Amino acid sequence: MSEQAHHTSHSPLPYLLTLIALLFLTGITVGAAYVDFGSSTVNIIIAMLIATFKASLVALVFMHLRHDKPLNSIIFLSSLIFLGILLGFCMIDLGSRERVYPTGLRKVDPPPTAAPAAAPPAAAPAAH
Amino acid sequence: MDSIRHWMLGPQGSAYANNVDDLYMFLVWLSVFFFVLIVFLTVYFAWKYRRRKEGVLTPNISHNLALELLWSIIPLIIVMGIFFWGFNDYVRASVAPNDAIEIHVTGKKWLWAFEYPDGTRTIGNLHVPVNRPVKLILTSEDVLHDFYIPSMRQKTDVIPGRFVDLTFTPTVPGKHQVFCAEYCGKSHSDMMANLFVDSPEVYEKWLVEGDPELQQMPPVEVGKLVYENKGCNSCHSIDGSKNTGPSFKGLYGRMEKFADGTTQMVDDNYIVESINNPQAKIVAGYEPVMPTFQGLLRTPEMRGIIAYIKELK
Amino acid sequence: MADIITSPHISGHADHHDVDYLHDGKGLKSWLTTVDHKRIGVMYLWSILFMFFLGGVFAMMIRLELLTPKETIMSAETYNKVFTLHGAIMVFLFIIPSVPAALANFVLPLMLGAKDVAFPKLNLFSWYIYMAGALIAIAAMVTGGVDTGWTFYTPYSTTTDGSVALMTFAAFVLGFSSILTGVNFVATIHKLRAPGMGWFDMPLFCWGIYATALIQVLATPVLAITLLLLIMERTFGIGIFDPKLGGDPVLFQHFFWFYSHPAVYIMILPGMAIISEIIPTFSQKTIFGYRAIAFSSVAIALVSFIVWGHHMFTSGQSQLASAIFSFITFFVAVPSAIKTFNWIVTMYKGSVAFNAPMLYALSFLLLFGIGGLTGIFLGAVSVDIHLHDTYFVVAHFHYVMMGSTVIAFLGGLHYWWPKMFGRMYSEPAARIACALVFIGFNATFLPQFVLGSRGMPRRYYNYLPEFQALHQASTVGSWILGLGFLIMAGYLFASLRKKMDAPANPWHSRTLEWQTASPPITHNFHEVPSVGGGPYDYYRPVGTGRNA
Amino acid sequence: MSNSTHDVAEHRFRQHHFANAEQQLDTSKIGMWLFLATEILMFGGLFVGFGLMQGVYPEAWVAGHHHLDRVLGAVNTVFLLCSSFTMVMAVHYASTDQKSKTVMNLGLTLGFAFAFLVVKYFEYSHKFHDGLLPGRYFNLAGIGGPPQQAMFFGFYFAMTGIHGFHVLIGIALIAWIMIRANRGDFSSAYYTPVDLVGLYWHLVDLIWIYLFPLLYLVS
Ligand code: HEA
Ligand code: HEA
Ligand code: HEC
Ligand code: CUA
Ligand SMILES: [Cu+2]
Repeated sequence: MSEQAHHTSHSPLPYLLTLIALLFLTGITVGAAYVDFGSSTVNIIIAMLIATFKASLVALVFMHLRHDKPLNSIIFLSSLIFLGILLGFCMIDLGSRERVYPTGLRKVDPPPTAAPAAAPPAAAPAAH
Repeated sequence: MDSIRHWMLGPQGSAYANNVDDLYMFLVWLSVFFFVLIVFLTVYFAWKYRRRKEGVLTPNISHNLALELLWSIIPLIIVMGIFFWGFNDYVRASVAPNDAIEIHVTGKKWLWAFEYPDGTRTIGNLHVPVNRPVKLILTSEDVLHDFYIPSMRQKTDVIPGRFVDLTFTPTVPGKHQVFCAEYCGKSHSDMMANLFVDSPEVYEKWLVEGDPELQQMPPVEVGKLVYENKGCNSCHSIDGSKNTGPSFKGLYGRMEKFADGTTQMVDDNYIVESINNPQAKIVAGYEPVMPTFQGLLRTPEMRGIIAYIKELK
Repeated sequence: MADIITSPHISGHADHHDVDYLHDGKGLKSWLTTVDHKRIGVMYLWSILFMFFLGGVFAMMIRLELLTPKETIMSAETYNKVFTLHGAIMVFLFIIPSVPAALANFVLPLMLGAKDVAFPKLNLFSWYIYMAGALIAIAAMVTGGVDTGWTFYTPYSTTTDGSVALMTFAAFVLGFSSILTGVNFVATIHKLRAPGMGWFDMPLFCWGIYATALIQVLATPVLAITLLLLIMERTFGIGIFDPKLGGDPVLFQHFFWFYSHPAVYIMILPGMAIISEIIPTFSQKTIFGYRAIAFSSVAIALVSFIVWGHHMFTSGQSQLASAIFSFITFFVAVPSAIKTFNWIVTMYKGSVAFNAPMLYALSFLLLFGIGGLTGIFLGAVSVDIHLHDTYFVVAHFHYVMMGSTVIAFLGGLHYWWPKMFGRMYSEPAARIACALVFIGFNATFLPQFVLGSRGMPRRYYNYLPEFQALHQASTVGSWILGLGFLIMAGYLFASLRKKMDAPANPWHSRTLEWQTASPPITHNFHEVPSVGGGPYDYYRPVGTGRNA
Repeated sequence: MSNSTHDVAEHRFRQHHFANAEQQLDTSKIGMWLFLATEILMFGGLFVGFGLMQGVYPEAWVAGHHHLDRVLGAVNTVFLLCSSFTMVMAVHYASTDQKSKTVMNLGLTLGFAFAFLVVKYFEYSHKFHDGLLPGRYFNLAGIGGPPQQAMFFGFYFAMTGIHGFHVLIGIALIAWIMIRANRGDFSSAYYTPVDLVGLYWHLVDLIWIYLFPLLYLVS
């Protein structure tokens, strides 16, 4: 039997439930943004967790991944994995630079002596 | 063996350079080994089993696990060894000892400026004492550059808005070449500098007095050195051709027209002003890009460059 | 798969296109509106050959300029534009589409026993996008040129004059063409294999292209967004990569190499894929270690995503990151070693013929050996600190791109030329050209390893007199190389005009593309082939398949 | 699903290089998902840049997001979620031969999409008015706070701009299949285009699900 015929077998009710869940979760996200969970990192993590839950609902139900051939889910997930690689390795670099160079990306302290030779003073730190 | 090594890698300037060369030469011989192996096997098989008759059937040799493991595992072990060797040297070379001399380096299109702990500044020439670790603290004023001392086997990108460091312990006195190794535009290939490794006494003396030869030289010669070493040559030609800045040829004594329409005769004072405060008068047809050299030319050097420009008729 | 053992006429309606694809429809319009993968492949082929020629002309200008220090034939500004265009054309317009879009487009569906790729219209569309990208790139060349280097490093690229935004946009557009090709091939390989052809019954070429397509799909979008950000940086100055505004130029390099390192395997994997076809055919022998070669293609593709930082050891990335990237870099050596030795051993007890394609394959083995082993030098951090941005790197990547991929491409071109155009070229001329290219190539780039080790930085218009002798050797080498290509162009064009019809299977290959006419009919096969047996069953007589 | 409609669809829409309709459908789906993967990676690059820079300049990010209107953002989220629902309903009705309901749901989807764009239009014009433009056009003097807000708004316009562009493309696609549905092109035997456009549209929604908290709700 062809895949096309697959959807005929179930009713649209799950779609409606999913919509309700999504709207509900949106409400929670907005609400959570007004609550202080201690640090902004925690807030971001919570918001991202909810967003991921919502995204999974959309992917599994609306985009039919739960009934589809597994290959399609693999393709979808692999795009996320490779994004994770990009993010992860960039974070390794940005996160460990300062230990090596005390004057990392974030703080540019002027050198102990005056600004280097012939430099219009404070060329770089100006932006900070 | 040593002559091959010297021919391939050029002069060494530090003990660390020797370490790097050890690994490099190990890799060369490793590569020679594998290359010869590949060539031998390829040529041998290709020739031994060359086609003698059309349409023959060949044996079905589809795979051999032992062999395949052999040529996976041996390279794996070798490359892991190479990784640790290379990484170990790298880490050791990037930790600066506490007694290192700290010299600030600024790269900009297209010259290198140095500032020593006592406030001395130079352009294009870096002096360091022999056998003392040196820690350069580098930054850039415009785009990426890269401070590269081949004889020390060291280089680092120089990044605007950030300070990076580069450590080496020179052991070989004399002049060493410095290149800019990160592409930075038109005069990228002229953005060089000299590294002078002096004995400690000469270094101390140099900090106070400047180059001793300068004192005995005729001013025109001094001027020529200034022209070549302080970076003037990256923007000013001496043959009359137009570059980033006006040519020095025929400059002295001419009536110069400025962007604001005024004019002035080029004399000693005007040259001094152009060098110390270049933005004061912009020559018509040029961009106001010349950096100030205020405090960078000692009096004999200033006298020299004026004499040199005078000479260039 | 050599054996077409069953021939059920699956297709619902009989097709009457028994004419060969070259004559099925006449005139320019029939080409520009075709959805036949073979015709699209041929259109790609002429396009990329033209771009190779253009990039080659720029290369000859580079070499001529470097004959002497200071000015030889052009000014510094011109030189900087010339090497940028050389790099950008060779990478984005030639080598990335070369094997996949031109050769694989033609032979992949044939090898799979399919009538076409999965999405024929998309295939044509991707050619149009390619042409659009090429036109934009040419527009950028004539409206001011670009002098950033092919790597577009910020903040130089955001501050220099010239048509950087336009060139970046061209690369962006070309990226989409590459993505669409990749999408098409992945879908084709998954769904359009002939009945009976399992994954391990595919020719290895298909595995190589499959691995390539994965990278095209997964890496190229990141390049696209990076280039878009660069364009925005230039037009709006948003400052993500500009330290003056608080941005981080090193981040640009991360984003750039996240694509561009895997991209070098977009270049080499199809080259390796061709070698995996040529060697068994001309040795008339089963490939040694089919699965190992197949899996190592995929392994190289996956590992290639996590080594990009080896281009950035001196960039100011953290030491920790450098350590990790260096470590992972070395793992690519293992699958490469597996392939190299498996190819060599394939010849063992074979019946080796030295036709032009095989000569290219043998050259590949040697040149890839050198190119790959010098990659190991660069992977070792301490040595790379010395060699980074010197001519050693230039020599390394020419050995792998020109010496390996282009050589493999030429091997493939000669291998499939009779299939594509139904004509034989002059074999003696081909051997002479191959020899000239091999000698000229080595003469051009071997001296550059020494130049680089001695400290000669790349992208240098002017150089110290002590480097001149080696530079001159290199320039003279490039003339030999150019001569080889001129001869090649000569006999290939001549073969099209002269009537020397090729047989259907001149090399006695067992893969499916050779089991149909040369040139193939529009729908590739009269009957959908059904397959039983491996692609390289040279140990049994033709027509005695496993299931026969 | 009668055999005859099946055969008709098979005859009309199967391309010659596929053996049967199922193979064609599977292939189209794989192709679409691969394309969606590239979209995710492209947007993902922006997200990664955004996140890394947020790590470097947290204050600027917080300051910048104060100039965004949470309510409008939330309303737009609701619009997109609802449009996803009507889209999936359209696919459902297409797969059960209910032509008029298919067309109606596609129409609703279009309506939500337009509503989204209208809200975006008001947001954008408000931003322009306040000088919250990206990069060098950013009017820091009028706003105050960390200068890297210029970068925040650079990201804001890049992300919402590219997303908005996808909404526009989505509208065109939905309109196109609406016309085709109305013409009676689809049946339970063949509705692949509806299915694929649906997938695309859900992805647009999915990306917004992340954009909304990231841009509007940083704290
Ligand atoms: C086709 C393209 C291609 C390929 C296949 C490769 C293959 C490899 N490359 Fe290369 N590379 C480039 C194209 C390519 N490269 C380009 C274009 C650049 C420069 C870009 C620019 O800056 O403009 C570059 C630059 C580059 C650098 C950065 C240099 C620098 O700028 O400082 C590094 C560093 O690690 C590197 C490493 C490698 C390695 C380890 C491999 C490996 O994959 C090689 C593996 C192969 C082998 C090892 C040989 C076969 C194996 C054996 C014979 C077995 C025995 C081997 C051992 C025991 C070791 N390459
Ligand atoms: C596929 C990639 C590729 C290829 C094939 C080549 C091929 C060549 N390259 Fe280049 N090169 C690059 C990619 C490539 N290059 C890149 C990415 C850079 C870095 C750019 C940068 O720094 O930004 C670079 C940089 C580069 C430099 C360094 C410049 C510098 O740093 O200052 C040099 C110098 O020698 C050089 C030389 C050559 C030469 C002599 C060839 C020769 O092999 C060319 C030979 C080809 C021909 C002579 C064409 C002849 C064709 C015909 C006659 C038509 C044929 C027709 C038919 C077959 C039908 N290249
Ligand atoms: C970065 C490029 C650059 C460097 C390095 C540079 N100059 Fe200049 N120079 C210029 C430009 C551009 C002008 C013309 C515009 C102006 O008057 O400022 C100029 C003008 C001058 C003039 C006035 C010339 C005239 O025609 O009136 C003098 C004198 C001069 N420079 C001397 C020097 C000396 C001495 C040095 C080195 C110690 C030097 N410059 C280094 C770019 C440079
Ligand atoms: Cu400075 Cu190159
Ligand atoms: Cu790489």
